[in-house]
Amino acid sequence: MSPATPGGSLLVLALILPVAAMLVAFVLGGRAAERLALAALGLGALLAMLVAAAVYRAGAPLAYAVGGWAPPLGLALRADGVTAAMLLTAALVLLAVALFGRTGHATPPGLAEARAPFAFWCFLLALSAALAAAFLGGDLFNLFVALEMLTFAALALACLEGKPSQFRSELRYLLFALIGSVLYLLGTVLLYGGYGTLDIALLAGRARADAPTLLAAALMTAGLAAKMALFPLHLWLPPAHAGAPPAASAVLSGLVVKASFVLLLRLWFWVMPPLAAAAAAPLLAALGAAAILAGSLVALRQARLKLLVAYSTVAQIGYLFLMFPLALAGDAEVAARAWLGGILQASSHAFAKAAMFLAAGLIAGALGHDRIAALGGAGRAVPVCVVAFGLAGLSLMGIPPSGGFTAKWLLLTSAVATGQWWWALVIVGGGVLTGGYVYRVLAGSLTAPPVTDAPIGDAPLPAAASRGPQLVALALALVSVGLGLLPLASFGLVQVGRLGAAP
Amino acid sequence: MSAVLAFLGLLAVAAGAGFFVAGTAGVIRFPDTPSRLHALTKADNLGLGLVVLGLLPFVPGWFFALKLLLVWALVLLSGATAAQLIAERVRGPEPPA
Amino acid sequence: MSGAPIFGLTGAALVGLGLFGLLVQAAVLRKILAFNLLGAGVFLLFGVVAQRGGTAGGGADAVPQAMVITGLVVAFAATALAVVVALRMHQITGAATISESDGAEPGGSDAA
Amino acid sequence: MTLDGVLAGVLDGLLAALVLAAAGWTLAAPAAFPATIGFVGFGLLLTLAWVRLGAPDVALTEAAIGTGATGVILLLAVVRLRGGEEEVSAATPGRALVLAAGLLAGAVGLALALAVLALPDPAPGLAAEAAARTAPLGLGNPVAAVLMVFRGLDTLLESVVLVFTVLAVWSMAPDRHWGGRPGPEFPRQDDGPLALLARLLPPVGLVIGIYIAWVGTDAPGGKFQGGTILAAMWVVAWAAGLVQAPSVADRRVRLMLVAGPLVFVLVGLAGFGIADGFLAYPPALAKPLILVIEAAMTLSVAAALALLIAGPPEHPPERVT
Amino acid sequence: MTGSQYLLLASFGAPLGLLIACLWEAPRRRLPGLLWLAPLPALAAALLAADGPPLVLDPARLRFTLALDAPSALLLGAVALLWSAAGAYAHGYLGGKPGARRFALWWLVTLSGSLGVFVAADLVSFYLAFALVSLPAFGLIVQDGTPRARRAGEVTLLLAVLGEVALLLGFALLGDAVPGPSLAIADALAALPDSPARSMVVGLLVAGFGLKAGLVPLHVWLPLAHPAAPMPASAVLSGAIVKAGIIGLLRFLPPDAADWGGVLAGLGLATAFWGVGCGITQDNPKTVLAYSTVSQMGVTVAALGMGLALAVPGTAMAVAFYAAHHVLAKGALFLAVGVGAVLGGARRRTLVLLPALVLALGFGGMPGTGGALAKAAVKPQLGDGLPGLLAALSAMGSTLLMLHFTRRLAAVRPAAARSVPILAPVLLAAWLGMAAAALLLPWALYRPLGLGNPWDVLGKDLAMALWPVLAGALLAIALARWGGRLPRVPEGDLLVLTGRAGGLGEAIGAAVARLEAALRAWPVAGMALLALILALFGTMLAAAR
Repeated sequence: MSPATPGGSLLVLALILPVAAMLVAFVLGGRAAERLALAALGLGALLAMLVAAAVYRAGAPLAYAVGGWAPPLGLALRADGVTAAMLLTAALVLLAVALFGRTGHATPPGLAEARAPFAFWCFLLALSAALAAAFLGGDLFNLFVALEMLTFAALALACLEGKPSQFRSELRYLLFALIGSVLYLLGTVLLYGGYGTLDIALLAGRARADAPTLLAAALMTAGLAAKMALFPLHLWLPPAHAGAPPAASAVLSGLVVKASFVLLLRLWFWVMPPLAAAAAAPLLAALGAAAILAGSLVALRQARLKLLVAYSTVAQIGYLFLMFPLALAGDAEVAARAWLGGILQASSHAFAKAAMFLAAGLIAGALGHDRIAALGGAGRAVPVCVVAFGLAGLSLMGIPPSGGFTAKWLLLTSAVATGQWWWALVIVGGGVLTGGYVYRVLAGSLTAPPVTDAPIGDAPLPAAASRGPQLVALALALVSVGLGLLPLASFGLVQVGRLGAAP
Repeated sequence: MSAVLAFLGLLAVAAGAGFFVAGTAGVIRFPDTPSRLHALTKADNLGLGLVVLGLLPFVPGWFFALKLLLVWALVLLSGATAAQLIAERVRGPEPPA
Repeated sequence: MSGAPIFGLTGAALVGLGLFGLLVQAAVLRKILAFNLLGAGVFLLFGVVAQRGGTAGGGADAVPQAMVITGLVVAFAATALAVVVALRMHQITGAATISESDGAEPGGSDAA
Repeated sequence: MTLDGVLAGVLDGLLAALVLAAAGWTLAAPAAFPATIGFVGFGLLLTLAWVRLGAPDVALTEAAIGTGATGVILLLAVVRLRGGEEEVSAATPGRALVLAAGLLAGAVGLALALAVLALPDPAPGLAAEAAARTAPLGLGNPVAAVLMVFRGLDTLLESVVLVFTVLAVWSMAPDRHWGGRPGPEFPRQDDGPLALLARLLPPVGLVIGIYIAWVGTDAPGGKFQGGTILAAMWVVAWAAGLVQAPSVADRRVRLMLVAGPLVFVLVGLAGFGIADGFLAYPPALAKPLILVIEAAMTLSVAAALALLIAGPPEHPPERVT
Repeated sequence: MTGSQYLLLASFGAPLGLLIACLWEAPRRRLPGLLWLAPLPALAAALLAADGPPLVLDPARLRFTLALDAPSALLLGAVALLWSAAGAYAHGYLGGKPGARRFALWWLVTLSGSLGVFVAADLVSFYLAFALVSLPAFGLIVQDGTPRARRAGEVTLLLAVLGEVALLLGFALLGDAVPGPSLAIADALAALPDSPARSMVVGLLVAGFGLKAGLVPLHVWLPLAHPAAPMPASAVLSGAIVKAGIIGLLRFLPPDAADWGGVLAGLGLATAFWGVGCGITQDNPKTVLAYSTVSQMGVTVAALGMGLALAVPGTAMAVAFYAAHHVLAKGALFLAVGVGAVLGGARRRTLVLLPALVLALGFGGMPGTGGALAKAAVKPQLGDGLPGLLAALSAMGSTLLMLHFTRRLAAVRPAAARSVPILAPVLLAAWLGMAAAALLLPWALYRPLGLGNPWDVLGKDLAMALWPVLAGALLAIALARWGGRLPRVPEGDLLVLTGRAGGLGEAIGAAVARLEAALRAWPVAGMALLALILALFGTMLAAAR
């Protein structure tokens, strides 16, 4: 592996820009922090596009040895197809959430600096830095530090409003995520003990199928699954994401979960011995299937809108895990298709879920509550939100022409091609159940407002009715649907740097 | 560094260890907290002093010896303060003189 | 310089104890204590790997030791954060555990 | 096995047994306070274990941060989190669950032990390469070289984590407290043992802390260990009421917090110009640059640890009188 | 791109164009009025672009292909005509009502899907069109907002989604069977015979399209949705939207599917008799018509099945002709019910009841009517032997059912103060226009479509054509006298059984929720994590041995 490819310095900028911005914003404080955050996130989106273009043009992963020290001694930043796609997704969602947050999290006129707004912008930058570090990192221990940073930023963002019930939920999230991180760290120590290096590129292909390596893989997989709230380990996600402020829960559900997913891909497709990976993949996929079915069923029965959307996250994460047995099934062409399906599901879910949470937040803001049974009148109060929620729902259900559909179609066809038709049934069953709870919300919000509390219906509603945030939610939903319109060939970016991909 | 110094050092360390054992026995056997504090602060600090004294001949340089003595001094200071605070907490503040 | 495997076993035992404590201890602070035990166990394993990797004369392998120092600081930050959240939870709701046994509606919120 | 080999084995075995005993006590202790005291004891024993493993830097860090700072935070919390015994006993899982959890945790521990034993004994590490590359940089301590040079990005990210953890702790306070002083207010004690300690110890502690931070590049020590000692000195003075915590909105405190990582980033970016890349040091200037960064980092670590120990602001800001 | 290809694009593009135009205020205000214009390009495409060269958009990547062969053109023409007439009717019928504009939006989306289904020639665009024709129909059904309409809409949506799911799985298998990247239906059909999952694919497709066409077990949504929907929507639902299932079967069943032909024939005939059996017990004329649609679709599918089983050439055109006649006649009859509900006295008898009677008898195969020609067209398929007899019996049943409908239509009391006091002339024009089309168009198209000479059908064995009609009339008289004693069948007949299934679903949901809540307890989740570690480690270790 060449220590540094030409585009390498782009990677450093993509990582250091949010870090430096966060430090300076912390010192400046108040409104300067907000302006700096918007500028940094805008620039970050630009940098993400440049990185994606560079990777696509180069057709090979970009690498950069930090400090001039090539691995194994030094650390390397790497950007292959997956990194470029997820970096771009994260940058766009963060920018959208920042624009959404301008109304909800602006420093009130009277004060030089208020707690929640100032903290929101600093933590958004910290989250952006942590995501960049998690996607670009090439060393497993460096990724551990990035994961911890991500967990702390997510926790701080979720606790922003200080609601009494939120501290308990967030403490459960922190402790469970910390167990996950420590298990991940346990895996890294066994790998270092066995191979003397933690660099992913150097570890690729060298893994022996002996006890320490396999235990390391099991520990790291379980740790990352805990941080991704895979079905039996999902106890922390619904309360934490439902109770967080809308902007925070959009980022939590959309992006924070995906960082652990990228690490899982690094582990399973680069580091682990292929034979062991193929053997254990069905177990992961079975849990994913359980997540899809149980998550959707419980979401169908939720009484509150935000909890419903949170359980939808638990369900949609299951799809990401269906990808493992399909992509490890040996046949190169089917593996490439399943790989693209998984990444596209991750990306389109990020956009769709962010749009859904923003819309849910605005609907709850407009109606004063988020009980699904009494959502009447939402359609008239915040019409654009309901449309955004519907579009995002379509993408999650996998109705053409949405990004979700293309992802599920790819997973479906590769499941059929490899003869593992049961995953196909789960995908389709999940789609129907998702349709169930999306319909529940749409039908509820399109009904006429209850006659009793008349003021809700047409009273001029404060922040929620303003067009800005609603249009942001709509834009995110449109991007998620738009991903479906992109023809398949243009997704070649995702295949770059995949082991076993055609060189 | 002659064998005599080494032997004396060894003797001092052994004595120090003995005082530590006495201190620990005191903590276990004594009935109430203040008397246990005595056991701890008196016996253990003296024990540590003897151990430090015993190690001095084996020390590579005078700067290292200075650091050892500094360790002893700091333990003395913190031990005394802690004992006072705990005693104050257990017995209540000093009755007015 | 192969040190006795005793510290490796100690590290593994600490991990087991830490996990057990995290699962079973109900009080929040006891859980944070158990988490620190778990972390100490993992870092001890780093130390064992460092010692084993050491060259004959040159002492232990510096890279895992540096990782442990970084890990300790991150673990401290995590403990500080967990303690503050636990204190705030206790001050507001008087709760001393994070179990959901009281059937409280998980997380659901009223107005945003 | 030579005589002192046997003795070393016995000592290690004894130490390991003590460490596990302390850990067991921390879990089995009847109440939270004794458990925390047991944890502090466990930490000190662990420091000895690190010395036996030939890692003095880590022993220092474990003593300073792993045991000292963590112990202080937990003790402060235990004192303020009294009560809730019945809730705790209600939430404690039944005998069957405890047994099952024990079995599972034991199984994972056993698997881990087997895996550790199965690791290749002369582990293929980077010891030789790290040691060889440290000398030309002008550094004596390979651990410092790894922390500052080879894996500089780790240390940078970690210091950034410390900074925004402080902000995260501050943001847990209610809105009206923003601008107030972090942590509880300790009454000013002019006489009594704590006042004596608070006046006598800090000067000595400052010298020792700076010395340890300074010596870090050549001998065991470094910014984290030195920074923690400085923070401890401030905590002693603060606990005795001699000093007050600075307001949350105070620009100087934020500059102190951010100094370390910001200097690190700036020197790193300068690396593009004067050296061959980000976080690279020109061979001639390596040592001085590293010392500059170490100094700034020590300052930041000290401020961060002290403020983390203090916690979120607990009173609204006093009206400017 | 030749003229005909433009027409193909315009056929389903026009409604979408109008939909986009509604973003601006001006067209939106006049929307209900423009509904009848939207299907006209499709009508032109049917007339001019039949058998034109297929249109392939973006051949490199998307391969979005449109094509129109003769049978599809015929159906497209008939469906477009019905949509246009129903659109005009809807303008008159809805007028200033509050939900008019929202109804028009749903109408346009469903229209684009309904037309697109006939021109789409690759898997993805066909799936997209099929989704557009089945899901937005929900909007049309729940237009009145009554609980009965909402329940009908929900049942329809649920079954439509299940249909979509079956089709998605079928298309996935089809897509997988095709060696190259091409997604065209033709290639898929070519690759089907040798694909391992051939029977599963055909089964899924039959289930998906059968549900839309209303074959027996899956027909329950039809009698529920049509009466609940407003009048123009019922006309379109029964006439045009159901035909999406027929064109799907026509286009996707491989010519060599002889084994499936028998199954389809059996299903079709069973559906035919089931439709008649349930229809005669209904009171609401719209429900009777709905069951008549179920029955007629049964006959159509039976004809297709027999055509496949006996490998009769020209089956597609014959079945298309039969279906086209049904589109026109059934659509007209629904409009008749609408007009009948408003018109009163003598004018009602002459302008509504008489033409309705003629159309009704047409379904029975009364010589001289369009229906007779339709039955003659499918005679080679259902010609002789047992299927021939059964077909004749079903004709008798249809006559009985339609006479029952006519009696129920006559019995409808035009409420005095109806919401539409004066009969908008456009309603009458639409109804009469469709009635005329249903009678005359079959005569006009019979020869050009190569089905033979219409006149000699009239001349041939009158007896064979007449006895089903007469027998049906006798039965109708008997039904009129003793009808009261028949058991009252609830509208969705089999749906009652699913009531208990709902309970089962609820129980499963509750059980899963309890399990999930148990898993959220901290110790249990922690142990699940440790168990996952051990399980992963165990599986990988076993694999490594």
